[in-house]
Amino acid sequence: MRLLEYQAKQRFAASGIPVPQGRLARTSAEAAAAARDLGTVAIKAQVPIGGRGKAGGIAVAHTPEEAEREAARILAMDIRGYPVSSVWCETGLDIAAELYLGITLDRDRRRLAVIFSAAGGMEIEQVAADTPERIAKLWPDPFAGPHPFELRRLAFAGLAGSETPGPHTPGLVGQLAAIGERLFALALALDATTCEINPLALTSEGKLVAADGKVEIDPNAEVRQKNLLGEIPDEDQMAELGGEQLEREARRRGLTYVHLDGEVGVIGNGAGLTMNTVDLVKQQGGDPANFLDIGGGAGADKVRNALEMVLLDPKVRGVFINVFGGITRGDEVARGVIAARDELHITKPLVVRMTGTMEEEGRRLLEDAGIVPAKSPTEAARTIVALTRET
Amino acid sequence: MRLLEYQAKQRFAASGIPVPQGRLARTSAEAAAAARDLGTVAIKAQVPIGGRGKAGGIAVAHTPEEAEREAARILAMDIRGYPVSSVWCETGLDIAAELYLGITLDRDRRRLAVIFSAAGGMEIEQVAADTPERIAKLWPDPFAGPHPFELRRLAFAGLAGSETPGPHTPGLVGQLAAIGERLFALALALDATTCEINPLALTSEGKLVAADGKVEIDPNAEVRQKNLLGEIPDEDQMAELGGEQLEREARRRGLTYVHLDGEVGVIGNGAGLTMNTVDLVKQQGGDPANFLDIGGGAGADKVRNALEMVLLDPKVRGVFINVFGGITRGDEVARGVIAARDELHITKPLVVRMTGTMEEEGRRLLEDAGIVPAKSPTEAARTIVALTRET
Amino acid sequence: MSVLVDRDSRVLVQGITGREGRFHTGQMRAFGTNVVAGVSPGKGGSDVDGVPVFDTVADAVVATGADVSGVFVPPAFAADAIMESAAALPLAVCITEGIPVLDMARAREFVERQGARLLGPNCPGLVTPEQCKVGIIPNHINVPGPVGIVGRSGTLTYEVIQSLSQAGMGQSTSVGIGGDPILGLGFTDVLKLFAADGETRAVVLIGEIGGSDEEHAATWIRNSGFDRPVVAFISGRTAPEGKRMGHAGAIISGNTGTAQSKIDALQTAGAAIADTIEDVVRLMAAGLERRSVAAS
Amino acid sequence: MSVLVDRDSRVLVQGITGREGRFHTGQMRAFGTNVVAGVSPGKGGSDVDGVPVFDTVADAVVATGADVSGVFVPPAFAADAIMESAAALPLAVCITEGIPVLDMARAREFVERQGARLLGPNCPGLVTPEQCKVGIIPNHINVPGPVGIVGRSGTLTYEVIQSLSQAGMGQSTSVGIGGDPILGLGFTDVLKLFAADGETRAVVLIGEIGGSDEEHAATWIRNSGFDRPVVAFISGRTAPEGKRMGHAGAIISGNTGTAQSKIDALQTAGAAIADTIEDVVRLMAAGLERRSVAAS
Repeated sequence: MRLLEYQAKQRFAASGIPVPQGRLARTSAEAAAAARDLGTVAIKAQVPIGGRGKAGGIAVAHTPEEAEREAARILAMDIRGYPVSSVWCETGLDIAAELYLGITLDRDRRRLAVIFSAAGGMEIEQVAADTPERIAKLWPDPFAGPHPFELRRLAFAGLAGSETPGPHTPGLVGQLAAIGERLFALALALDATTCEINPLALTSEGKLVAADGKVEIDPNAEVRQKNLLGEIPDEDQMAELGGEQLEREARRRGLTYVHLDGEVGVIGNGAGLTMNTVDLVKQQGGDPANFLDIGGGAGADKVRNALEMVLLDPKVRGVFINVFGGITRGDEVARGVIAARDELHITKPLVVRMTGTMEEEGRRLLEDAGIVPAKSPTEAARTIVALTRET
Repeated sequence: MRLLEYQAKQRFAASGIPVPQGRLARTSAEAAAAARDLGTVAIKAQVPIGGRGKAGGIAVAHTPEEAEREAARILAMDIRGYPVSSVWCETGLDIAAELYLGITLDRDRRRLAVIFSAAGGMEIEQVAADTPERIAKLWPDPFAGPHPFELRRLAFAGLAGSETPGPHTPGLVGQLAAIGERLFALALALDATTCEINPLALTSEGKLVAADGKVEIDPNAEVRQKNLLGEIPDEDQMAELGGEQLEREARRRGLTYVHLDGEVGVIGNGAGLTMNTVDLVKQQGGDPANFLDIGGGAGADKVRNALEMVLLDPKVRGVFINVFGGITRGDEVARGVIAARDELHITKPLVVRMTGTMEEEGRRLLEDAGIVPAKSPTEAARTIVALTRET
Repeated sequence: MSVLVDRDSRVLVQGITGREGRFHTGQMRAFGTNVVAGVSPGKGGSDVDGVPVFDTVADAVVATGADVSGVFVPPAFAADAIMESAAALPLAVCITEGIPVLDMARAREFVERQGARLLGPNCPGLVTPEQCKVGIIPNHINVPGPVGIVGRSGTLTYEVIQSLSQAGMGQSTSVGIGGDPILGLGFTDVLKLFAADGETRAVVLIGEIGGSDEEHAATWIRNSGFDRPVVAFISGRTAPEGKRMGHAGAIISGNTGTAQSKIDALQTAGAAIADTIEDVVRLMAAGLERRSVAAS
Repeated sequence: MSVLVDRDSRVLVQGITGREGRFHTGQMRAFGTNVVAGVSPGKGGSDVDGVPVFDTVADAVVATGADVSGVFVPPAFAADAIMESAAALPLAVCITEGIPVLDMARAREFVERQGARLLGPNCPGLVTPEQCKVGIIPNHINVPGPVGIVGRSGTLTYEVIQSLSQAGMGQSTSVGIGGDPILGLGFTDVLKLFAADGETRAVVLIGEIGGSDEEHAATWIRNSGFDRPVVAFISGRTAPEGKRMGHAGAIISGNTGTAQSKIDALQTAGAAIADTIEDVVRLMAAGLERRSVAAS
């Protein structure tokens, strides 16, 4: 789950991280009102993906009329599949320098990493690739969080060699240490796996202000975050992963689904097995329609839900269900497949490969229901590819 | 700084620790109003010391009239030197058992300790002395705080061998773990060196409720707590250390002062040296009036303030100032003593023993001002005792 | 021989009174695992199908000498259960899927400070055939033999075990490390254990896209002079690129994580790369053959 | 010989640009201490009376090889300064008074995990006469010799140093451990260092009411067979009992902490108990005499 820019900035502000003054507008009239109060504003499309500037999703308006016109234009846009339903109207900053401050999960270190550079802005990845010495990193103790001295060291390291701002720009390191501490606490409080300020603007008055904000919430923590955060329950206001309509629907159904645009529906249990099932379909000359992982321990309901989901895609000509039961039980899977076929009146070919826990019970149920289980995954892949070609 | 019961309970409630419903009353009319809203209430004197129950500072009122009468009586009391300026009116609890849960600084372990016992109530210290196996303790990692599993272990250990409530009383261990976690977080947030719920009442419905609360704030953290807590700035509403008027005045002046009720005023730098100075006066047959430690690095102003403070005590017949300069400088001390004598027109004998950092400068200043510095602490003690006898 | 668990392992099940805990306790015992205790706070003193239940892991360890724990606790409480285990015994095997990742960062740190070991979370556990199983790997597919298996994906690991068993190549120990971003034992940790086990004559490594644990394992194989045949199978080669995690993720992870970078690294380290499960079987048969020729 | 610091110590001053830091840097250098660096964030690149100033302790250690830090930083920032020091070098000496005690609990834990040492806070520091002083003990009172001094109260420790020096009994090292509830090195830690130092022929221990560190030291003296004369001086015998900290404090600390309990424990351990500073001098003279007789 990715927060929209304005949601991230509201959290920053509540944590004591300075942000520009701004107002959310869902209509062009609201944008005009915001401009009347705030003066010259930037009008920014609220979509959960990058590149909106290049797509024309950001405009500067000097008058309420201009704000109304630009907001109307942006609110009519669709940016890489995301219709724009709101804009953030924000006062401009007098920016002397663009810095970078980000927190992200580092799998190798098995901790959150804090990253700082004096060379912020859109080219930060290039900076990291070309001049890694300009990127300073810190991996705080997950219980203690970053100590102030560590944040100061990070700040001095990221500013070393920089001219403007330099390491002795008055008040800069103190502000960086304070913002770093608050951003880390916020990442913990939100269960964020990414919490990024880029650019972190240094104004001509020497103040640091978060000019943009990107916050990704750990999907495993969404339940407790929804409880804690109360105010982000509204799905259409929430940022979503993936742009396609089918992926949204899968999300709504609580399924891990990636759209692949082929003809063979794929359902597996476990990400590795499901990816391998996709690979197998390709190896047999087929074109996978999707990746759908029902995860561990799925019951009959989830299997039924998954089958229904896959078949929502009109291009799908048949479905390959590949289950190796460990915590998932064969009998449950079989019951789900049979229920789905009967209740949804599925006529497209289904190939089920099933082994592992409660395998015999599952096979017997399938056979009794007239669905012949495949013997091996490769054979199953060959069969489904052949059947979907025929149709 | 010790919070009053109602202040502690307000903090408990804000942290999610259940407390009885209650209302603060500063007049008997307010107490009557509280009783009209809450029904039968306990009326409890708000003073920062124990033993108020035995002193008659707690009463139960069944009607608003009774509440008014009892509140009027209690508000007129003075409990061990503390005039009662408010009462806490609280609904009664149907108590099935009294437990104990406390957090305190453990110097030996150099951490906060969490203490739990199924045998709470006023006799808890006796329980600790007689049946230590009924007291369970935990010393959480100061960065991580107590882990839920540690709190469960603490709860099961403190309940082991107890009949009612026993370790498998439904919901009890879960409530204890939750309250323990919140109490610890509260202690950290308040910089509390003691944070105690005794009794922690188990109601007949099986709910745990904090029936009393004792919170002591680390004096070294008072500055940042006053900033953080905004709402406890009002000195007369705040609990204070020590009961005597002189000690209050010293507190107002920011001085570490203990009243000893003798005739020789004692000022020293450093607690050890000052205690030893008190000891020396006793050894020479004198009667120390007080203990006043100006601490490390005191300037002339603090010395003047200290002398003025000691002389507020009308019994004081002379003052012994014992300074061994390390971070404290002799010249600063001398300047303070001279300024105090001149501006306050002190005529009572002053004996100054001074050595250490900037000793020569200090001695010269004193001699120039006509105050003869003593050569050794023992000689100084002998001199001041002799001089205060004569007067 | 084997790694991590054997016939002497005394297994405890955290969450034994839950649906999964109870079912898989039965499966583990049917396998022959010595399940000595269960833990379920508040249910101490009862039993589950004859296995005594305790309120805390510490109590269970004192009473039964348990030295491995299988964690079958719901995601919201699992990190705490892992820490409880690590505070009292040397190896926790966490099956639970869906643990918040920052909880795991703390649990992982705690385990390390305790000097304990963690397998998982979100892993199938491990099996030493005919001796001990902790976790959810299906019972009937495991056959004793010379191949050490270590895999990220649970179900794909089952495929490999089953195929090797059917082809007559048994396993010393099969270890599923799990697919979560923050894990206990990684590929390299398990390879080191296999290296110290004389009976493990070859290894299958089952990786997948994401992270860089496969790349680190490749580096270790190259630098340590690990001399046994390694067959590597990487899934996700035709999968689309994952969602980007913003600049921060790119700065931290650079170019690693793709199937190709993993395949390249392992190939450079001398591993045989399998494109299918059938390949794994074929390449492992060849590897074992070569090795027994070299040994004779 | 000496403990903790000697003529090779390379001292850094944290907070060197503050009033106290600057003044006592001058005093330490006048004493002969080799002050190689100062730290003051944001002032890196400047100098204080010729001592180079760095932005971080890590930078200062890399540039100058500093191995002891004197911390003269205001209370709100001192715990962090201690941790910064412990992350980079082996011994921090914290003079600052008034550090919030829960900050210290964390700093103390951090120091321990780093395997570093901390003296203080709220302590006068330490002196090895004619070699090195870190802290604020007055310069002119220290004379080299055979007596190790360890005290809680700073100013009372000065009294003892001065009286012994005037009586011709010099010191190996004088160590002020400080009077705060949470400390780095305690009495026992310093006694162990003295025990390992061949030149320290006798020890003065200066305790006071509160806590139970003196009692623990007595136990250690008894159990370790520490064979050198110990003179103990406990202040606060006529002081009133401290304020009670509620039931919790009583449960944790029991009956320890009074002057009498400390005197009893030390007496039982074989220490000579001094009632006055003059007693300390007399008893130490007798102790040294006895010891040199025994040694001859």
